[in-house]
Amino acid sequence: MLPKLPKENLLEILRKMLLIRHFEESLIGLFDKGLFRGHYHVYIGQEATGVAALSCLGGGDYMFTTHRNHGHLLARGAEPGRLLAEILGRKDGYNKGKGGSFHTNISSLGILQTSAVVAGIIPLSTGAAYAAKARKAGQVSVCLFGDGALEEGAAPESFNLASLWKLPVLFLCENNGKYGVGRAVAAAQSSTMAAYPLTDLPKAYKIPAEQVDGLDAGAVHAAVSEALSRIRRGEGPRFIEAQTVRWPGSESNWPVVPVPTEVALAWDVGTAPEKVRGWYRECDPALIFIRELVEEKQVTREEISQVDKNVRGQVAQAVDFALKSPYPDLEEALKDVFA
Amino acid sequence: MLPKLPKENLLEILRKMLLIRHFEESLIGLFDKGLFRGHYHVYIGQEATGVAALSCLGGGDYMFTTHRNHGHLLARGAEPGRLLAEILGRKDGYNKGKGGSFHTNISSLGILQTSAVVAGIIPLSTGAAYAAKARKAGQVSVCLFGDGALEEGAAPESFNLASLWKLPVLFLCENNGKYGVGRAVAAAQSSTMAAYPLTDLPKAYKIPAEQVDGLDAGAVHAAVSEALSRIRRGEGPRFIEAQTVRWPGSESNWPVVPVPTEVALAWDVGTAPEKVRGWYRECDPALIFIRELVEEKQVTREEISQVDKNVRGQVAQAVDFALKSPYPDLEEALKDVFA
Amino acid sequence: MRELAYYEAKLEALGEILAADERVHLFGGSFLGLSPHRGLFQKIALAYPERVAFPPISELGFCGLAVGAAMAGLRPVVDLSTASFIFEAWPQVVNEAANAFYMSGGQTRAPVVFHIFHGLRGGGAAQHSHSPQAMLWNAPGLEIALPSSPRDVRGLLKTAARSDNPTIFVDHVQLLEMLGPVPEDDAAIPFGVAEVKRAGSDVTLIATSYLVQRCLAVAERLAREGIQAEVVDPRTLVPLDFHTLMASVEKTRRVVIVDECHQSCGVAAELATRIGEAGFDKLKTPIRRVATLDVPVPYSQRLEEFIGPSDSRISEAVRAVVG
Amino acid sequence: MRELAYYEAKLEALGEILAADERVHLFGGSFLGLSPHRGLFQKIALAYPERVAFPPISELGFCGLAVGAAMAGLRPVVDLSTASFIFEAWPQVVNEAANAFYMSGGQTRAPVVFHIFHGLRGGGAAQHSHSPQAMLWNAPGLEIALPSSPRDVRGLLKTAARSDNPTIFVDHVQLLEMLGPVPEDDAAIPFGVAEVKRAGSDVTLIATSYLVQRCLAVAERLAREGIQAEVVDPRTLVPLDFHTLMASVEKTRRVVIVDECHQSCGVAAELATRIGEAGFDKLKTPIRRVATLDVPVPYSQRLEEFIGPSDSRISEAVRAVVG
Ligand SMILES: Cc1ncc(C[n+]2csc(CCOP(=O)(O)OP(=O)(O)O)c2C)c(N)n1
Ligand SMILES: Cc1ncc(C[n+]2csc(CCOP(=O)(O)OP(=O)(O)O)c2C)c(N)n1
Ligand SMILES: [Mg+2]
Ligand SMILES: [Mg+2]
Repeated sequence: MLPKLPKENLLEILRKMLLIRHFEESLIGLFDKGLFRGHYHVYIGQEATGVAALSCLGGGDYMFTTHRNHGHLLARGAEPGRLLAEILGRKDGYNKGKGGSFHTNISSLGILQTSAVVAGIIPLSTGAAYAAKARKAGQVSVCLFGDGALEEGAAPESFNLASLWKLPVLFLCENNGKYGVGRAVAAAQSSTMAAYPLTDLPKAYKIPAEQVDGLDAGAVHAAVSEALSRIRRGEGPRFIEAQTVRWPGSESNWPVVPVPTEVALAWDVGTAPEKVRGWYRECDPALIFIRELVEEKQVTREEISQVDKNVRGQVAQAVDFALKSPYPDLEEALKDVFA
Repeated sequence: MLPKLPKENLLEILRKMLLIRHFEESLIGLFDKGLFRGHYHVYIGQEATGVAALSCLGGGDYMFTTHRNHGHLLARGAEPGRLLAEILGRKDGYNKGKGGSFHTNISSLGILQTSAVVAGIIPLSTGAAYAAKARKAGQVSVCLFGDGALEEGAAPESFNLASLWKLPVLFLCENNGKYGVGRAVAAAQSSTMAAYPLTDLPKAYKIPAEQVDGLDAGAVHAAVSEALSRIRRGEGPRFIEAQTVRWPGSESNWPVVPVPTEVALAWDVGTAPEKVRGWYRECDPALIFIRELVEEKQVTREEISQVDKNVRGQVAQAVDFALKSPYPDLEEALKDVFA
Repeated sequence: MRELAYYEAKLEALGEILAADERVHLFGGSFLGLSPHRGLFQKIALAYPERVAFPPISELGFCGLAVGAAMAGLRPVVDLSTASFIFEAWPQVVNEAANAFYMSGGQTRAPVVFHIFHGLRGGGAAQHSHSPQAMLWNAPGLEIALPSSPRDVRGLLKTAARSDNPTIFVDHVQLLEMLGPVPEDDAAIPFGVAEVKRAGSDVTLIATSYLVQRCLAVAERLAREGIQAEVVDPRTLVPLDFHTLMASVEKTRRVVIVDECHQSCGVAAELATRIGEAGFDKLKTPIRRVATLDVPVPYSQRLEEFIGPSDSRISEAVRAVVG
Repeated sequence: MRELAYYEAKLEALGEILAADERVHLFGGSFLGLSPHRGLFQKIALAYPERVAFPPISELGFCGLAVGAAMAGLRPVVDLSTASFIFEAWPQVVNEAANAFYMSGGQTRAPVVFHIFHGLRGGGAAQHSHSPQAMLWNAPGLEIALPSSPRDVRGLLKTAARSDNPTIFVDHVQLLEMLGPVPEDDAAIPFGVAEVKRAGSDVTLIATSYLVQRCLAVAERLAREGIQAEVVDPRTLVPLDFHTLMASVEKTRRVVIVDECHQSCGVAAELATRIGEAGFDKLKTPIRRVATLDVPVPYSQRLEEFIGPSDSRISEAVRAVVG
């Protein structure tokens, strides 16, 4: 379903979903060309969750994210050029090239730490919520993490603290494990949890918890905006599990684009290889959103193409910006150890 | 209620409960005389739980315990003299004086590690259960810990592993927090848990969990023997919360004996200071057990006095043994770093 | 100057930092350990009920919470009581707090203080007697302060609370009863300023925390043998005032480093290496370390004393380098 | 002798230890990291389905589980993949496994192996590039092995699996593709036996793990300048074959220690201190350290190389001590 929002907001959600998609697809191309190193994780397939959820935040709210952060940062308003420069280890990156894909953060957007240690941000996010509560300024802390993070003891410890102290924090768990590619030999889940449904764990700590279809921007928007307003009213922490279906491009350890995304795929996935066609037809959140926009006559196909074109232009500019950015000076390595 | 056991077993339970009680009371006296140093924790008030629960174990089973271990060790069959020698840092201690009160362990009794790190043994006990399962020898691993241990992430991580892998482990949580003395200013719980009742946490991981009155040897015996037989049948882990009432002698950080235990207190607590009389009348598991034995005509008052006398003699001998044991040679400090 | 007990000076500093800056919040209440005076902390807890919190036994969770609160603008001071418990919070201390400023390219500050009681406390045995400052020094991004007197605990705690960086505040229960002069004024002690606690010309004794007091006592005894030891206390390891250390080394040309960490890769190893590099031509004898022997800490008193940096081991080492 | 790739030798050893002792169980499957050959591990997993387990992302829980299983008679080998993740398990490694034998007075053995990939892996950034071996050396009770060649990884892994003590097996992803001779026979390499990997008379280069290979490469280049470096690989830090190290030092009288730990309180600090103590009269120049600079590891390639113990920093240090 579509979020209950005016057209301009819907267009903004569309824009951000496509921005993330094209950004990530371009990024994969840059990696394949050897333009950056290391392991990295893309957000394709989860765009509806991140974009709809983060559209509910206010300017002063905090947000914490993980190794799979690019989509969250773009949704929150990161400039794609500076984000890309960071991932390529360039001077103009948000963190001067010192953070990289794992750690890009942007404190001016309330993004205080991006940790690639699984569950590392869960305690941190409760701390930002503690500070928010202490200052009584009505801020909320939103913690976006994967289903795997619930396996770390840091998660239940933090749920306990957040619940006891009624902290204004939203735990937004993105479960991309459905039919996904597992870490275990032949396992079907990215997580390995006896506490299933995952919402059972926060519920044990008396944190209200619900599941939502993470492919459905409207459902995510409704759940998150309701949760945030309750949190802001002082009701304490909440937990939402957004379920998405793992993008087939993440089947290997390094992502591969099965079909470059075209908005036309929303109506015809004929060009996609048969093996992955089902995902594009049924599970691609961007294409689902596009179909809904058109079917509910909110937006025309032409408008969508226009947005897509603009976004592609923006991504091309970002790539250009990032590639032109120099590598940091060597002295930079010795700075910022201490404030 | 009394455990459904023949008289000789009931007498053995009585004997061990009194042994623990007199041992601990003597120990407090030795500390007050400056005969050993450091922080220490006594088991008074929890005797029914430890003795009844551990009477259900078989010879090859594993047991893990914490900073509050004396009662468990004695219940499992430790020689009081060697245990006391350990606590006094003497050569004849079970661990040559290197472990002390926090760490006494006795591998010949299946007691592999006694950890004073809160929750430290919870992962260890799942490991012994893993080994038992791998060897298919029908052994069970029993993990005895306090309610506070559930606040550590090690607990839920271990519950997950035990549940996923169906490990033969019994998690026996001794909740001595009821009306207890807290760590927090004016708090009434030794634990600080939003997951309440505590059984909610293991249940989230699909571990069958129940609460039992830890002052009631019969109830503990019934619950533990049922749990162990199901675990031995391969049904996977189980969790029992035994609830006891904190002994008033633990109100300060170092224990103080309000009234030296006499079996006659079972019928008349008149000698106890008024402030603590209620505990001795209603919450003292040893006195409760004695009353039940007599009321159900299993044992006479005379027989009880005889057991008590024997136990006192045993404790006096243990004190004698421990005090006569020399301190370890200095070279001992350099041994046992590596096997 | 007025004379205060160490625990009084520390408590005063806690009160002062809470009064001076409302961003300061305390987590945990064992700043006085298990000492008989521990009840005095309650005064502070009652004076600032909204700024003193008692967390559950979840070191990883509440240390991480404090780091996050620091990132969001507070100045939390977290009590972990026994230093060994900081191991439970290791990922948050070493891999979140320490890296935050650097990996954000200078954006995210994490001005949190972790308070720990390190070392041989008398019967702590293997699991409660750690001195993790060496391990922590191996994690760049953490400041490390170790007071050794009533004046220093007050002065360093104030600076820790004002620092913009994550700081490990390494205390020792054996110091709590010590008496000493404490100024009335602010008297914050800047980080990175070592102090010569006793002047001497024959040998430089470098120590931190409680061992400074042991070294001072040993130095007095050695003076009666005609050996004048200079006792230098770095007070903070990060930042390190290497200059003052070397000035003493250049004067005495003989060095004993006394340290409660386990010996291998301990604080003494780092100091010895740096002095060995800079003082190669100046040293008359090899640098000696007196550290905790490389065995887990035994419970029994004699054994614990035997493996620790005892007075007798310190004086033997001094005699060996001087003799 | 046959030639194998490092990853092949390692995989062979895993198969051999599983075949030789049914008490060996593996936890985790990233023994080949993210290398293109990682799929080969599946063969082993399929051959021993009951003895290869894939735990959830609960390092504290599953490392503790492995320690407990070891106490109860198994010989678990736990893969933590990136070394930084051992921080999550710190309390179980440093405060349970390391202390078990000692605090039980010699009763409880914990023959567990923890496998980690340490160091600068290229783009790992601040949170995934740790070399925790120095911190671990500061916790008595742990053995620490660091292979640097196909032969060593096979030989040391076998010894680790046979050891009665908790052992940290410190590997490096940059070694996985290396080729080298590997004997056909058992060829377990005893702990505590250093190897002179290259003979030389002008300077002793001490290194472990991947940096042994870097030092060998640098030594070849220096040879063209007329400098003959002796490259000594301790292979295990605990136990340490100090004798072989000192024999080389006494011959060359000049030492450079190359180490991927952060510099302060790193492995190089401990080795330098011990050599400084024992070799005071023998050294002609100060001992030089080439370690990772004391900053969190930056992501960007040039910066990462700049702060690491690069070939150029190694050769500069050698020239400085020789020149
Ligand atoms: C403490 C820790 N252990 C292991 C890893 C390695 N690791 C990186 S991503 C990942 C899987 C995380 O799964 P999930 O949280 O569901 O996130 P997803 O990648 O599915 O978005 C793992 C195990 C890590 N980064 N940190
Ligand atoms: C990791 C860790 N944190 C803190 C402590 C200090 N400590 C010792 S006992 C204790 C309370 C434990 O409560 P509980 O588990 O309920 O056991 P009880 O003493 O009530 O039997 C605490 C916090 C510790 N030993 N280990
Ligand atoms: Mg996932
Ligand atoms: Mg309790």
